[in-house]
Amino acid sequence: MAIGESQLDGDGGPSEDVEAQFGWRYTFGKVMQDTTARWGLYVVAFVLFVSAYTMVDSNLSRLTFGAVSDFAMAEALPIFDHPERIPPPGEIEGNVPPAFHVDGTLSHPLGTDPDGRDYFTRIVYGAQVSVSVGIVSTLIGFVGGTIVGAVSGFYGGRVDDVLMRLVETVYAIPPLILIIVFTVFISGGTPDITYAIIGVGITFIPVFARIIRSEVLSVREMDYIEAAKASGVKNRNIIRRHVIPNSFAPVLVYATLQIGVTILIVAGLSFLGFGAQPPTPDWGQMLNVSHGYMHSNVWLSIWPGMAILVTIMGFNLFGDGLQDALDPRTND
Amino acid sequence: MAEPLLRVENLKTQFFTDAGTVRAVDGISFEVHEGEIVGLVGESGAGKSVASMSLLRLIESPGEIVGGEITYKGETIFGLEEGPDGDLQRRDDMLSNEEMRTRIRGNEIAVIFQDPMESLNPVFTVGGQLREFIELNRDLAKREAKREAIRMLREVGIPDPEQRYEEYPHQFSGGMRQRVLIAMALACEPSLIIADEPTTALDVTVEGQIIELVDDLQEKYGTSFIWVTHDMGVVAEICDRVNVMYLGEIVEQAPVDDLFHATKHPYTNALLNSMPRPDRTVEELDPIEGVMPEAISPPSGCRFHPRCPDAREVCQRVHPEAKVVDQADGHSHRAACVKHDVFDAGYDESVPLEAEPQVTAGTPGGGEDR
Amino acid sequence: MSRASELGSEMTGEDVAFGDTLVEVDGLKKYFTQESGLLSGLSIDTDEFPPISVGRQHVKAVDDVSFEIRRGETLGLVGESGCGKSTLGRTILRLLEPTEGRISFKGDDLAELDGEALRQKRSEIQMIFQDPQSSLDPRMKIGQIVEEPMRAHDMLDDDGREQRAKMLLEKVGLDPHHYNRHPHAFSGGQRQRVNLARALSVNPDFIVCDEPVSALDVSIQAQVLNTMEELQEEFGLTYLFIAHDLSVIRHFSDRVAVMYLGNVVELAEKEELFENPQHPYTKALLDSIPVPDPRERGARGVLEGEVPSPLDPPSGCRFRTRCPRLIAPEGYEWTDEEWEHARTFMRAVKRRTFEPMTAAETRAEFFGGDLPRGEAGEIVADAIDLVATDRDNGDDAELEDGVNWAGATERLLESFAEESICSQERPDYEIEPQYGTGVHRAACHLHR
Amino acid sequence: MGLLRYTVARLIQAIPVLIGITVITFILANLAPGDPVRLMLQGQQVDQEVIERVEQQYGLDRPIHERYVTYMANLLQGDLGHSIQRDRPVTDLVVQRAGPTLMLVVSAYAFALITAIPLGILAATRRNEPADHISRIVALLGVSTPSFWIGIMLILVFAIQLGVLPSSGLVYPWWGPDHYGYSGYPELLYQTIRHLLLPMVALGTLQMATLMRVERTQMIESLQGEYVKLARAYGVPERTILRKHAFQVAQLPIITIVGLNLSTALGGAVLIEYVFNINGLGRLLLEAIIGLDYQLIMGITVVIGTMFVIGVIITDISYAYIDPRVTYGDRE
Repeated sequence: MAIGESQLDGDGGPSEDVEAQFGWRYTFGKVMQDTTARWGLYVVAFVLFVSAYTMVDSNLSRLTFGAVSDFAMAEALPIFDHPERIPPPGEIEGNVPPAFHVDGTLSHPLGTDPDGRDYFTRIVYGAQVSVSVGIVSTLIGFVGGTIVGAVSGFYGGRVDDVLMRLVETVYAIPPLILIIVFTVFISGGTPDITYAIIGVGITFIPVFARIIRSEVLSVREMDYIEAAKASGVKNRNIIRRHVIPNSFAPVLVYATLQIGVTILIVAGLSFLGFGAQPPTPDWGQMLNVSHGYMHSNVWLSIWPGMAILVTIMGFNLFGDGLQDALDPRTND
Repeated sequence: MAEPLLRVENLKTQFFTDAGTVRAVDGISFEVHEGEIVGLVGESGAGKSVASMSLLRLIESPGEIVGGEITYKGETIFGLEEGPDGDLQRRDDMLSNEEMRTRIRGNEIAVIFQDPMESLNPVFTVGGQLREFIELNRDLAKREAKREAIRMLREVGIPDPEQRYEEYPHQFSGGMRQRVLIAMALACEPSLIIADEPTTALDVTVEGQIIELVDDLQEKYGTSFIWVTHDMGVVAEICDRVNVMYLGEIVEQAPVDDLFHATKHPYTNALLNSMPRPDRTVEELDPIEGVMPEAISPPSGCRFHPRCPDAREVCQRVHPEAKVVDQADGHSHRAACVKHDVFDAGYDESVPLEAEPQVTAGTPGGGEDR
Repeated sequence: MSRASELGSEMTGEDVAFGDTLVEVDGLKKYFTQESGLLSGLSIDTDEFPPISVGRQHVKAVDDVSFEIRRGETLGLVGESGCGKSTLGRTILRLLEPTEGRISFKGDDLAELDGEALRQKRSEIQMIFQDPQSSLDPRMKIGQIVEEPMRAHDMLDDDGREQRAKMLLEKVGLDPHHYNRHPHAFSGGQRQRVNLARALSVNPDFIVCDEPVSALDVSIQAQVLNTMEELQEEFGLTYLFIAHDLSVIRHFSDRVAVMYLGNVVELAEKEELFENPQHPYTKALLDSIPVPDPRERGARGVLEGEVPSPLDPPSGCRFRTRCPRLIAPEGYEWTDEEWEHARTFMRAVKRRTFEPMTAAETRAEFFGGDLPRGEAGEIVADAIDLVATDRDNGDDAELEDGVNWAGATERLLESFAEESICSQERPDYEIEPQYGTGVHRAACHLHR
Repeated sequence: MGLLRYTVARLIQAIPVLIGITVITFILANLAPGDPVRLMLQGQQVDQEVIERVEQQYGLDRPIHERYVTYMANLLQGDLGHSIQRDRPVTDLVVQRAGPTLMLVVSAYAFALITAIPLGILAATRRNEPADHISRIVALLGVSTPSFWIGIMLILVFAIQLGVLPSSGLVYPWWGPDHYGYSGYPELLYQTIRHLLLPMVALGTLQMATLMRVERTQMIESLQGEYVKLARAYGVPERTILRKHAFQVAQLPIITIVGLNLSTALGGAVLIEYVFNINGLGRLLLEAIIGLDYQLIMGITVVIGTMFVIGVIITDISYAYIDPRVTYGDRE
């Protein structure tokens, strides 16, 4: 958000600043006014916190996905670091039901998976994967899309034609299929979560490009752009001072919603076995494993799905709230 | 004088918003007689459109008619009475929503809206929409309704009406669409047509055509009109009697000639003086200072006093109701200004207010504390 | 930084004296390429890919316009929507690329300038926009908005700019303390004042005002117009004032140009144009405006039909298809009355404004029973037969209700309308003015 | 000009997109690092000679543009290449598997439309009332839940716990009752529906949620239209206004969304086919990817892309049918 802020205030600050009602603080206030958006923000903040915490606190999981021994993973979360809960080697019990079940135990609130790993810990760690995937891929799409979209929107003409034709074509192949094919091919047949992130990111570049282009085009139509041009402001400054700050907000909303979509797609990829690979605790991948235990342990299939649902819902609620807050029609 | 076609007494319509109650229409009274064109003129925000929609009881939430009485041909469109527990409640003889829909809207009182581009549904043919309204309001069978629709299209000067009947609104120019809307209004054979800024969106030559058309048709059909506009030129051109609105109130009510040539309210006067004229060169315009305040917090006393060149101290205190200040052609000339003797509010003795230079340079309009 | 010394001072006429030509537009054309409507609005917008080759058409928005603007005056440019007046304004400013023609400003041809040279030049020419909502960037403070043109031309330092911006805000009638407010806190009239301050910030000589007051209420309009007048005097400004409202034009302009369908049809000093209009379109415009005086009723729509498409404008005089004074074609012997009847009939047939009737009835309706004599009469008779209900027109597929509208239209237009001088030559005549001494140009063959 | 010309124009416009799809797929397939034949053989020890022979057989030794031209030439004759893995023409395989996928996608759409439109309208007319809140929550859950997880949950409840519906496979009515040993067509129909129900709901939920949101917003907007005001002022009954005046206009964006979302639905079909063991294009694709069967992967991608383009064209034409403004363009 600092981009917009610095655009506004970068001119040797006026002394008696009346609060910028179109600024970010105002937007934030409007988001907080809306109950659903506020809850969305809480959920997003919670998930972000959890994933950040697991990243920072565990020296074992620092080497990212899959490099961590799963037993150590169970140990990694301090609040559950009670000796009685850690099964000594050789006595691992798989498929323990959750705590509220008659056969459950409090030491494994959500039970254990077939390999005897604490399911709660794995779900918590799953946040790390989902959130990084969501944010990193969206960022790739966002940055790539901004470059393509801005170039296309500004220069118009032939460049625009070619780029948009390309975007359209990419649009015509369902994203999930394109991503699977892309991921498998770039990884040379051995898919991995890193390839999935890159694959999703690149596939969404056209989507972002399209959004940004149409935003840029609509801002370009505004009279104040023409006014700046008529005043002899250089093109570069028109882009920097007018176009970017004004087209940024809707794109930001879109990006927020897109994080949810990305998480959804990567979950699907992992579920099919083209994303995170075992033993990485990824929600989609966990669902893939649990698919084989549907008859014996129902719970294994429920928790990861719930986690995905809550996370995505958080981003969606927050995105919707942001959209309402930034909608000029509600600003009057 | 005969019983008027429409009588509006002390009508109040308010909008209940988060920021407070907006008194969009605040106690207006006027009459419309058979065969006359009554103007409702004012600047944007004066409440003239809300007033006209109130007549059909077509105010949408959060707006509501909260007081007054509207009588049309002896029937009560809106009326309140005091209930047994002292609360105001709707009178028994007030028309029900269903009666309003089937008996009043369209077939007794029709409307023409400002924006001919938006008023027609883009996905239906012009003829189909016209026919639907005719079928509904005149109990004609489909085929007859179609014949009538084509007849009306020709009547309002649409060339080749059989062909145009089958076309869609986007195939019509703005002026042609406004003609279609006029055809709709007339085809339902109402006694009263409310025209809400019908020529504002049109070019001047087209405006001229439309005014001429309405004038001819009005003569032919004898329909009464309420003509809502902000344009004094159009008022002078077409209206018989005029109501000037300012901030939810009618400040002056007079036959058209008197309004322009024996103006009794400083607002009307100031409005006329601030207008450049097409028929003679005005070297110096005399603008009204400041901007119209928001209807959410109107000024005390006379609502016009902060901008009024004639304002005196008394104007801040006394809120004038429009009173008869003159008679002309059998119609009374009312004005809501205490400088007239009938008000007897001590205007002459009162101290003139210092002209406040604030307003043009003044504080930006509202909305700061959001 | 040489301009810095001029802070707040009056313009010293650099090389153009007051009353001399500051801007000269010569043969200016602006054509737009029309995208085929066929392809617009598709969901996977393949909109620009040509399907089957559909020829691109040109919208002749401004077509061969010439006039000059003198230093210190206001030239009013008036016309109805779609006549090309805004396009003309933007083309003069070089916000649009001219298709052809010259725009000379202080001796430079703006149409030839490009890139940095053009950008530099922009400090001398500014613009004020119609829409007070979209002409100010909602994310900027009004101080920044007013300073922006100065920054673009490296005028003054930060402090100096702020000082000048505050000075200008005061000049246009705003409180300089509102320097840090955002535009949405201001009303429409106040925003137009910010627009004015922005335009003035670089001390321009020439300002194009595109409908600056048409979005405002009458009482606010007068305030803004008065301010603009004061500023013109104080800063020695030259205005090109574009508007559709003839009353505002009459009040504000010194000279007036009337536009119709991409052409200037009449140009004269204000008093002369309003009191002695010589082009039938100008007359029609003036007759149509409702006068705010009930004792002067009679504002009427004297024009028939609608403005033709600028894709394919009429030849010769652009106004001829609607002109109430279309000149009779040579080669026939008419009385004035006969020609008037024939003209009315021709247009009624073309627009199909009447219901078909028998030949005798048609004759009575349009000609009072007597057809013109000679060849003209024969043509009229032919046409009447084609649209008569009691004549057998054969089984032509084009017929509607058994009446050959198309055939009759073609017959009449070919024989009469296209034979008139109005459709053959483009008019441009100079007229002796009755009011004042300025040049009066009218593009109408009645003055040949 | 009429609908026909519009249709033709639209079909012609689709050609570059279709060509684009083949180009992208072709590039993707050649993006894989290393030697495709070796990858395909997955580390099996094979003589260099054999590899060269295989390469020659598939033309892999020729430059990429030459191979593309050959591929296109074959494609135009309906030949999508040859599946190495299965040693069968790709066209045969694709045609055989397209039926189930189409059946699934079409029924999911039908389900989505039938539920979303009435619910959306209900929400729009009862704005901020309980019905509105409930439908908004349903919509939010719908866009936030992974479709494959919905599938898993449905199987858990209806197949495993309640045992009322089958958990895998589809019945294809075109094979006739005898193939399945059913008593006749009524039973065939009954079984078809029984098998289709769960996957249909799983795949359709996301579409339903999206459409419901759009329907609600569009109806609200349409009901505020000036033409609705006019109809009210002329005494048109509220019911007619809702069903005719407001509804028709509100459907326009729905049609567009239906077309564009086909891409999500086709992608989602891959997941749903996997969860429910349906032998459609999606599963074929997964199998092809695991076996790195290039020609088959390309063939499926091209076919799915084409399905999407055809779907969009169909929706565009129906849009043009309802909205006269689209085909307008040549009057006067």
